[in-house]
Amino acid sequence: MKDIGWKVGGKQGEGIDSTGEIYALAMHRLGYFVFTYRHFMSLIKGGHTNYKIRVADDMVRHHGDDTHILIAFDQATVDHNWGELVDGAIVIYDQSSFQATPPTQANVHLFGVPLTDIARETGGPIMKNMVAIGVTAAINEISPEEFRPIVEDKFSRKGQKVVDSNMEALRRGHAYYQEHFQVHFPVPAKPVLAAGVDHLYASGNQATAFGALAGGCRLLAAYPITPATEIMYWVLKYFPKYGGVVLQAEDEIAAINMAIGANFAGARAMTSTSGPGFSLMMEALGLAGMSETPVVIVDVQRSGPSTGLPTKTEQSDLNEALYGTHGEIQRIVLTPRTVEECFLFMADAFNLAERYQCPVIVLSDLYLGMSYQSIAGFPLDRVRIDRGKLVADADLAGLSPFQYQRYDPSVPDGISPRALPGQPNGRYTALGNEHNGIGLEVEDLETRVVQVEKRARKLSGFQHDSGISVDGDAHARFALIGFGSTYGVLEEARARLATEGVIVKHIHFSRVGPFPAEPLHEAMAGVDRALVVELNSTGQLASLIRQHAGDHDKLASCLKYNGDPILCKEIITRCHEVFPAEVLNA
Amino acid sequence: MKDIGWKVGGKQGEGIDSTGEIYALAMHRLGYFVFTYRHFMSLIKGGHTNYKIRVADDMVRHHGDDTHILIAFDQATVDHNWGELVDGAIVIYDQSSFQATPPTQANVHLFGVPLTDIARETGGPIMKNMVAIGVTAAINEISPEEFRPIVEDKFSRKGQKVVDSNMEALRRGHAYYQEHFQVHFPVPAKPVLAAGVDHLYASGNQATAFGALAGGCRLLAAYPITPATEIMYWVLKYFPKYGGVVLQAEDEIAAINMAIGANFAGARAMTSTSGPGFSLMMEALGLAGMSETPVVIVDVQRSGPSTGLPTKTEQSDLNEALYGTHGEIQRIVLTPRTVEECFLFMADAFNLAERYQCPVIVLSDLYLGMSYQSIAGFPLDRVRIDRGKLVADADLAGLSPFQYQRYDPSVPDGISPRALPGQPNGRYTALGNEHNGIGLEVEDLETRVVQVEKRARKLSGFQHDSGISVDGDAHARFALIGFGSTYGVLEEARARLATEGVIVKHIHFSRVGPFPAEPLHEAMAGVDRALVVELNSTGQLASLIRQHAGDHDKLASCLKYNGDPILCKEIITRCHEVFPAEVLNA
Amino acid sequence: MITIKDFKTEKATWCPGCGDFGVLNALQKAAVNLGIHPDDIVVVSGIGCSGKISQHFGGYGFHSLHGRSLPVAQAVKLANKDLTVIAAGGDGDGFGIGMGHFIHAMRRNVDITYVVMDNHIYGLTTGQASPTSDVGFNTKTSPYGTVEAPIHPIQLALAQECGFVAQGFSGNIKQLTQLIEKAIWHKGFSFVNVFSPCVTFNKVNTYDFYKQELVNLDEDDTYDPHDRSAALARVAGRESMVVGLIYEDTGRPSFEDATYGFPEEAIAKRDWSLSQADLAELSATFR
Amino acid sequence: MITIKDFKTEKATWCPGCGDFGVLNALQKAAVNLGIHPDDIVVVSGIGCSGKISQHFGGYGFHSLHGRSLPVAQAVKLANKDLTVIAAGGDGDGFGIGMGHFIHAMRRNVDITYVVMDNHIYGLTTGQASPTSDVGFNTKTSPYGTVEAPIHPIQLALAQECGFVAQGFSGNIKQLTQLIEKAIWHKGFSFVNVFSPCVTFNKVNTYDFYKQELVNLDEDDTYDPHDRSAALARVAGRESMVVGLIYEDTGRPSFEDATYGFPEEAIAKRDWSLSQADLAELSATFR
Ligand SMILES: Cc1ncc(C[n+]2csc(CCOP(=O)(O)OP(=O)(O)O)c2C)c(N)n1
Ligand SMILES: Cc1ncc(C[n+]2csc(CCOP(=O)(O)OP(=O)(O)O)c2C)c(N)n1
Ligand code: SF4
Ligand code: SF4
Ligand SMILES: [Mg+2]
Ligand SMILES: [Mg+2]
Repeated sequence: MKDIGWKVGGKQGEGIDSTGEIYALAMHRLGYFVFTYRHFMSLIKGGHTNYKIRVADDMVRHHGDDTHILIAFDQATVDHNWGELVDGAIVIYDQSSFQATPPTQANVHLFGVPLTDIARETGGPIMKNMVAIGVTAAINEISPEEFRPIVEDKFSRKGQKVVDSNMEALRRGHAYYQEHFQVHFPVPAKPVLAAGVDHLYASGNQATAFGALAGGCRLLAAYPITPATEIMYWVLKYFPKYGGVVLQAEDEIAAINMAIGANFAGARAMTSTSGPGFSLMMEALGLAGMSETPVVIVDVQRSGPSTGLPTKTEQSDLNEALYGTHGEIQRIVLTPRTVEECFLFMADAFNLAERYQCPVIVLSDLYLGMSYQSIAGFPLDRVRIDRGKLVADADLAGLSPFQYQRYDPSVPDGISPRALPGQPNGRYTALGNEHNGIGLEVEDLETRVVQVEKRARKLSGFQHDSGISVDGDAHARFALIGFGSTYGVLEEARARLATEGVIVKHIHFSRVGPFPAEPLHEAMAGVDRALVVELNSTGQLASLIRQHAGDHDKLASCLKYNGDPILCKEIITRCHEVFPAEVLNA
Repeated sequence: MKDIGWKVGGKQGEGIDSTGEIYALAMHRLGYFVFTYRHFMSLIKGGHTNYKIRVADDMVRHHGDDTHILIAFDQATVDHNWGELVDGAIVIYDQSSFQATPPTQANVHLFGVPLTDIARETGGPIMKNMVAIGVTAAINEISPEEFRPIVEDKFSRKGQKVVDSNMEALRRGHAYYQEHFQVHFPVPAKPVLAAGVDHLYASGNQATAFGALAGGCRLLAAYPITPATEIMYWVLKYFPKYGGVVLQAEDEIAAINMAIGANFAGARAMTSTSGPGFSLMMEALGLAGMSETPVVIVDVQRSGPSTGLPTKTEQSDLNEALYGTHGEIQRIVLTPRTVEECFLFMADAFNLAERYQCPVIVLSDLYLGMSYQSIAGFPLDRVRIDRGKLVADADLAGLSPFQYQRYDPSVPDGISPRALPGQPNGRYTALGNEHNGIGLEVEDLETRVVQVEKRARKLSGFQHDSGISVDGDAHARFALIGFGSTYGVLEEARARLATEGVIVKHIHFSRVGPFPAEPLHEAMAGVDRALVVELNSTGQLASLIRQHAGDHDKLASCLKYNGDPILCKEIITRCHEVFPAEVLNA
Repeated sequence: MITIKDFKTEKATWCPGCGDFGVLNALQKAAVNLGIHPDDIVVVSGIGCSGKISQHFGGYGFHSLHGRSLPVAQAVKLANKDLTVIAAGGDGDGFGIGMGHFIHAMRRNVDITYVVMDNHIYGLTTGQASPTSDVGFNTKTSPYGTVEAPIHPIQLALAQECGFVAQGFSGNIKQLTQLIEKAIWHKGFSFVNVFSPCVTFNKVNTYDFYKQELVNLDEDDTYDPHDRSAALARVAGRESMVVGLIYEDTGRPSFEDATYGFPEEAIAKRDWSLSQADLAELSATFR
Repeated sequence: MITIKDFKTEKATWCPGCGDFGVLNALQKAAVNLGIHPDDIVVVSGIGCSGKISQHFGGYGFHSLHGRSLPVAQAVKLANKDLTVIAAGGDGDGFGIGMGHFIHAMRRNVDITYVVMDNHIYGLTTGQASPTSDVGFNTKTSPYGTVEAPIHPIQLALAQECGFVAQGFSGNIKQLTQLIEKAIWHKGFSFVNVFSPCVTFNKVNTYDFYKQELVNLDEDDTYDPHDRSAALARVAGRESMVVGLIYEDTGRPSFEDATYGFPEEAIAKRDWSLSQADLAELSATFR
C-alpha cells in the first residue's frame, strides 16, 4: 500500500471543508482509496479547522499519522500541524495574507503562494480554495482537468460561468506552482479495482442511515446534535421515496418515545443522537426493555462528559450504553468497526430488536460517523429482514378478546409473539409496569419473578455473529484489543508491528452486549499480555473485560482522551512501553 | 433478643396503615424496639396491603421472617401470609365480614372475632382497627390503657369524644378476646435502656431528610415519586423554621438542575427521587461532574426497570448510579446501611460534594426508606460541616477580573478552590463544555488533557471512612457480602449461622464509589467462598466486585427480585446450597 | 355491530366515585358511536391513576411513562394511520412533566386526540400539588398552600393555535362523549381537557364545585367556536371554567397531510424490504 | 462607578453581524444603567450560539445544558436572593427542549429575567429548523419546508399570565436595553423575547425583514400594556410581530414573597450549621 497525506487548514467559515471535500472526492473518483478526517470546532466562524485526506492505492481505514502536503491559510495551521509533517513535506501557505514562520527547525519546504491574490484575479478571494487545489494538482502531478467532473458536479447548478472561473482558479494555481517550485509528491499509481468491486465514497453516518433504510426502518425521530445529525439529513433525502417519515422531535426524550411508539405499532423505527441526548433517553430505554418493544438507538459518540467537546471524538459512552437506566433490562449493544459494518449492523439491528424484543444500541462515534472514505461496496446481499416472532392472524382467530398473552411467560426462549395494533383479537396493553401475560399491571410476587425470568431468558439464547474478530497470528502471545471505530488503526498497528518482527493478534469487539465471553476466552488462549486500546480516560472496555473474563493481570491500557482520533504510532509507542521486551522480540 | 411478629392485612383504604402505625408506635413508646414493614400497592383503593411489626427487646434491623399474630380483614390476607406463620400462631379474622379458611393444614389458631360488629357498636365500622388493636393487647397481655397516649396523640385534635370512642373500641376488643380465647403471645419483658440512649422512632426517609438539614442543606428541589416523596414531606415541615426552600419541580430534570444551580450559587442543595426520576437526571449528573459543581442526589430505589413495581423494594440502580451519564465524571456513591447512616451519610454527603466538587449519590431503597424502626438515637455529635475549598476573599482581592482560575489545573490534588457568585473578583463561568482554567470553553488538545487529569486527580486522593464494614470472625473462610439496606438481615443471618456452628464474616459496603478496593482486599484475605446477597436479578454488586477485585471463582450470588425484602431464612438456605459442606462444618 | 360490551374489560381499579370512570365511559361510548372496532383503536397513557385508562379501555393500549403519552401516541399514528389514536393521562402527567410535549404536539398537528383527566392533584402518588392546583390549595407538598399559579391548559392551547380545543366534565358524560367524538373526528391534533374529580385527595374541586362553577358554552348560542380571539377572551374572563367546544379550526392541514412524501399506505402494513435493484440504485448514489 | 468596560471580556466568538452581539450589548448596558456590579450578576445560559453569552457577558456565568437555563437560574436566585439573575438562550433551547421549564417558570414566578435570542433557527448545530421557524422554511432538517406551526412565545406567555412580557430586536439596542432594564426591575419572572438574526443560516428573518415587519408598541400611545386581553388580541392579530413592552402585571407576588418561611437572608450567605441544641430538639421529634 502506498499513500500520501494531504491537509488543508485555516479558520472556520473560510471554505476549508469544501476544499477538502473537492480534493477527496476527486481522488476517490480517480480510483484511489481515500480516508478523510475533519478537525473542527464548536463555533460557526473563526477557530482553527483542518481537513486531512489520505490518498492510497488500497483500502485504508484511518486518516494516517503523517502529512506530506499542508495547505495553510494562516499561521495557526502551520503551528498546529507542524508535528505531523513527514521529512521533506511541502507546506503551501497563502502568501497574500501572511508570511509563514516555521515553529521549529525541520526538513520542510515552506512555499508561499499568493493564493488569495490569484483567486481575486479569477473571481474573488473565496476562490483561493480552488487555487490551492490547483497547487496540489501540481504537487501530485495530476492534470487540473482531472478535477473538472467534480467542479462541474459541484457548481454547474450555479451556471457555466462559475464552473469556468473555478477551473480557471485551479489551473492558475497549478501553473503558479509549476512555474515556481520543483518539489513533488506524486500520487501513487492508480489502483486496479477487482471486477465487481463497487468503489464507493461514504461516511459512517451515511452508511448508518442507508443501513437503516435497507433494514426496513421507515420512521426516524431525532433531535439535532453533532455528530449525529447527518444521519437525519440522509434519511430526509431518501425516505420520501420509500415511504418513510422523519420527525424532528422537540427533544431526545420525545424522540426515543416516538421511536418506541412506532415500533409498538409495527413499523421499524429508530432514533439517533449523541451523548447528551443519549443520557436523556435513559428512562425510555427502560420502557422499551420492560414493555419488550423493539427499538434501535444510534449513539454517535463524541467527547464527554456533559457538553464536553461537541466536535471531537471519543469512545466513552460504553458504560452508559451497557448500564444506563434504573433497574435491569435486556439490551443489545453493537459497536460497528467500519463504514460497511455501520450499514450492515444497522440493517441487522432491526432484526435483532424484533427478534429479541428489546432495545438495540448501535455505538458509533464522531470519527467513524463523520469521516468519509472509499470502500469496496456495501454488503447489499447480506441484508435480510427477519421480523422475529409476530403472532399470526390465524393463531389469534380462535381467541376471545384478552385471551391473547402478549407477555406469555411460558415460552421456553422467553420470546412471546407480538400482536400489532389493528390485528383482530390481539388486544393487549404494552407497559412499563410489571405485568402479567395479557399486559395488566400486577404486583404479585410470583408473576413478577416469572416475568423477570422470562425476559432474562430472551438473551440467554442470543445468537448473532461472534461479536469479536481476531486478526493476525492465532498463536501470538501478545494481543491488541479494541472495539468499534479503532479497528482500522489497530489493524495498521498490527501490520506495522509485524514489520518490526513483533507478532500480535488483534482482538476487536463488534458487540459488547451480550458480552461475547466465550469467543473472547478462546481468543485470549495463549495470550500473555494484552493492550486494550480505547478512546476514553478510564478504560471502560478493559473494566468490562475484567468483569466478565477476569484476566486482570494480563491487561494494560492504551488510552487517548484529548478528542483527537488515535494514531498508529501512539499505539506502537504504548506497546513498546507496556510489553516486556522478551515478548516483543519473541 | 426476644421478639414477636405481628401483622395486619386487608384492602387498601381500609385503615391498615393507621392500625399498623398505632400498634408500632405504642410498642415503641412502651420501650420496645420495633421494626415495621409496609406492604402496599400502586393503586389507591383495593388491592392487598399489610403492615408487619416486629417487636423486640433489643435493636432489630429487619422486620423478621415470622409472624406470631395475624389480623386479617379478608381471606386474601390469610392466604398471602399463611406461609410465614410460626407454629402455634394466632390468626384473628374479622368474623363480621367473612369466615376464614386455612389454605393448608397447619398448627395455627384461627380465631374469628366480630371486629366490625364490635366497631359499629362503638362508633362505626372504621373503628374495627382499634378493636383489632385491643385484641392484640389481650394476646400480648398488655393493658388497653397502655395505648391511651398514642390514641390521644392521634385523635385529640378531633375532640375528646373521638378519643373516648377509640379507647372504647380498643377495650372491647381486649375484653372480647379475654372472654373467648386463652392463647397468648405476651410481649417480651421491657428492655432497660442504657443511660444516654435516645430511643427514637424513624424511617430511613425521615433520617435522610433530617441528615440533610443537619448537613446544611437549605434547598430541596424534587418531583413527587414513591418511595422518595416522604423526604420532601419532612423537609417541608422543618425547612421554614431553619431558612430553607423546597421547590416542587415540574420534572426531575428541572429538579436536579435546580439543585446544581443552588450549589453553584453557594447553598447546599439536593434532590431526591427514585429510579424513573433518577434515569431522567443522567444528563445533568454529567453537568455537575464536568462543571465541578457539588450536588447531592438521593435515589430511594424501588423495583425496576421502568415504572416496574412502584411500591416494592429492590437494589437495582447500582449500575446506573455508578455508570449513568455519557462520558466520564467523578462521583461518589454512598449506600447507607441503616437509618442512622441515612442521617449521618446525608449530613456528610454535602461535605463530600463540596470537598470533591462532584455529585454525591446516596442510594437508599424503599425498604430502608419507608420502614419505621426504633433506634438508639442519631449520631448528632458526629455532624460536621466542612465546606471544602472555597477561595478566600483575601486571595481574590489582588486579582484583576478574570484572572481567578476557577478550574486551575495546576493544583496537585485536582481540587481548585471555588468562588461563589457575588464574591468580588471571583467571576468565572461554570460550564459543561470542556474549558480552561478561567471557565472558557476550549477545544485544544492540551487543555483538554490537563483538565481531564485534573478532575481525575480529585478522587484519587479520596478519603472518607473505609466504605465497608466487616463483622464476625476475621479469620472466617466464608463470607456474606452485601450493600446498603440488607445490613440488618445479613447480620441476623450471620448470627443465626453462628448458632448452627457456621463461622462467617459479614462484609458490607456502605460505599460503592470510589470502590473500596483496598479494604475489600483485606477483608477477603482468607476467604475461600463468598455469597453476595443483593436484591436484584443480575448480581450487580457481584459484577462490580469481579471487575475491581477479581475473585471470580470465589463468588456466588443470592439474589431476590420479587419486590419483597429478603428474609433471613432465604439467605441461610442459599448458604446451605452454595457453600461446600466442609466449609459449613469447619 | 360494535357495542359498549366489546370494550369491557375487568373492573377498573380506581376509587369508587373517581371521575376517571366517567372519562373511560365517555371514551368507550364515543368509540362505539363512531363505529370504531376495539382492535383498531389505541389508547396511549402516561403514569398516574388516570394512566390506568389504557388498561381499562379495552382496545390496544400503551401504558407508557409519566409525561410521555404524546410522543408515543403521535408515533403510533404515524406508523399506522389506519388506527384511531387517543393519548390520555393526568394533569401532572400532561401539564407538569409532559408540558413540552403538549405544546409541541399542538404545533405538529398529528391526527390524534388528547384527553387529559384534570383533577388538580397528583392522585396515584397520594395527593401532592399538581400544575393545575389552585393557588393556596393545601396538599402534602403544599402544606402552607400552593404559591405557583395554575397552568391554564385551555388558554395555552388557544395561544398555540391548537386546531381543536374542548373542555368537559366527568359529571356530564353525555356532553363529554360528544366532545370526544368531535375530537376524534377532527383532522389533526385535538385536545379535550376534562375536569375529573379525585374523590380521595381533592376535597375542593369536587363534583359539586364543578356543577356550580362551570358554564356550558355548548348551550350558548352567541358563542362562536371558530373565532380564536373571542375564545381567548371568553376563556380568560371565566378563568377557563367553561365546558363545551371552545375552538375548532378545520382549515389547518394535519402533519400527515402537510408532510412531503408521507406514505399513502400505513407504514406498519407495508413490506419494507428493498429489492436488490433498489439497494443497488441507492448504493450507486455513493459513487 | 460601573461602566461598560467592567463587563468587557475577550471578544465574543459569534459570526460577524450576528444578532447576539446586540443582545449582549443591551444586557451589559442595562446592567450598567441599573448600577449592577458585575460581581453581583449571574447569566445562566443553555447551549447554542446564544448560549455562549454567559461566557461573554462578563459577570458570573453558568453555561448549563441545552434547554436547562431556567431551572438552574431560578435556583441560583433562590439560593442567593441578592444576585441579579438572567437566564438566556436560543429559541431551540428555550422553546424546543426547554419548553416545559419556560411555562413552569412563568407559573413559579421567581424573580429572574429570561432573555431569548430568537433567530428562528438552530445556529450552533449549523442550520436546522427551530420551533419558531415559519411554516415552509427550508433548512437542513426541513428540505421540503417545515410543516409544524411555529411556537408563539409571546402568546404563550400571555396565556400563562407571565407578569412581564416584552419583545425586542437586536437591531434596536436602545429599546432592547430599556426593555431589559424594566424586566430586571420587575419583581417576579420577566420574559424578553428578542429577534436576533442569524446572519449565517437564516436568510429569511434578517435585519431588513424585521425592520420592515415590526411594529413598535412603545411608540403607540393607545396601547395599554396592563390589559392582558387587549395584549392577547393585539399580539394574535400581528402574529406577535411587535416590539416593546407588551404586558406587565405588577400585582402578582413573586415566589419568594409568596413562600411561607422564605428566608430573609440569602441562603448562600448564612451559616448553615445547627447547634447541638437545635439538633437535639429536632431529634426529639422522633420520640
Ligand atoms: C419520571 C417519573 N416521575 C415521577 C413518577 C411518580 N408519579 C407517578 S404518577 C404521578 C403523578 C400523578 O398525577 P397525575 O398525572 O395528575 O395523575 P392522577 O394520578 O392524578 O390521575 C407521579 C408523580 C413517575 N412514575 N415517573
Ligand atoms: C441534549 C442536547 N441535545 C442536542 C444538543 C445539540 N445542540 C446544541 S445547540 C442546539 C440548538 C441550538 O439552537 P438554538 O437553541 O436556537 O440556539 P442558537 O444556536 O440558534 O443560538 C442543539 C440542538 C445538545 N447540546 N444537547
Ligand atoms: S386517588 Fe383520586 S384520581 Fe386516583 S383513583 Fe382515587 S379518586 Fe381517582
Ligand atoms: S451561526 Fe448564526 S446564531 Fe450562530 S453565531 Fe453565526 S450568525 Fe450568530
Ligand atoms: Mg391528577
Ligand atoms: Mg436559534
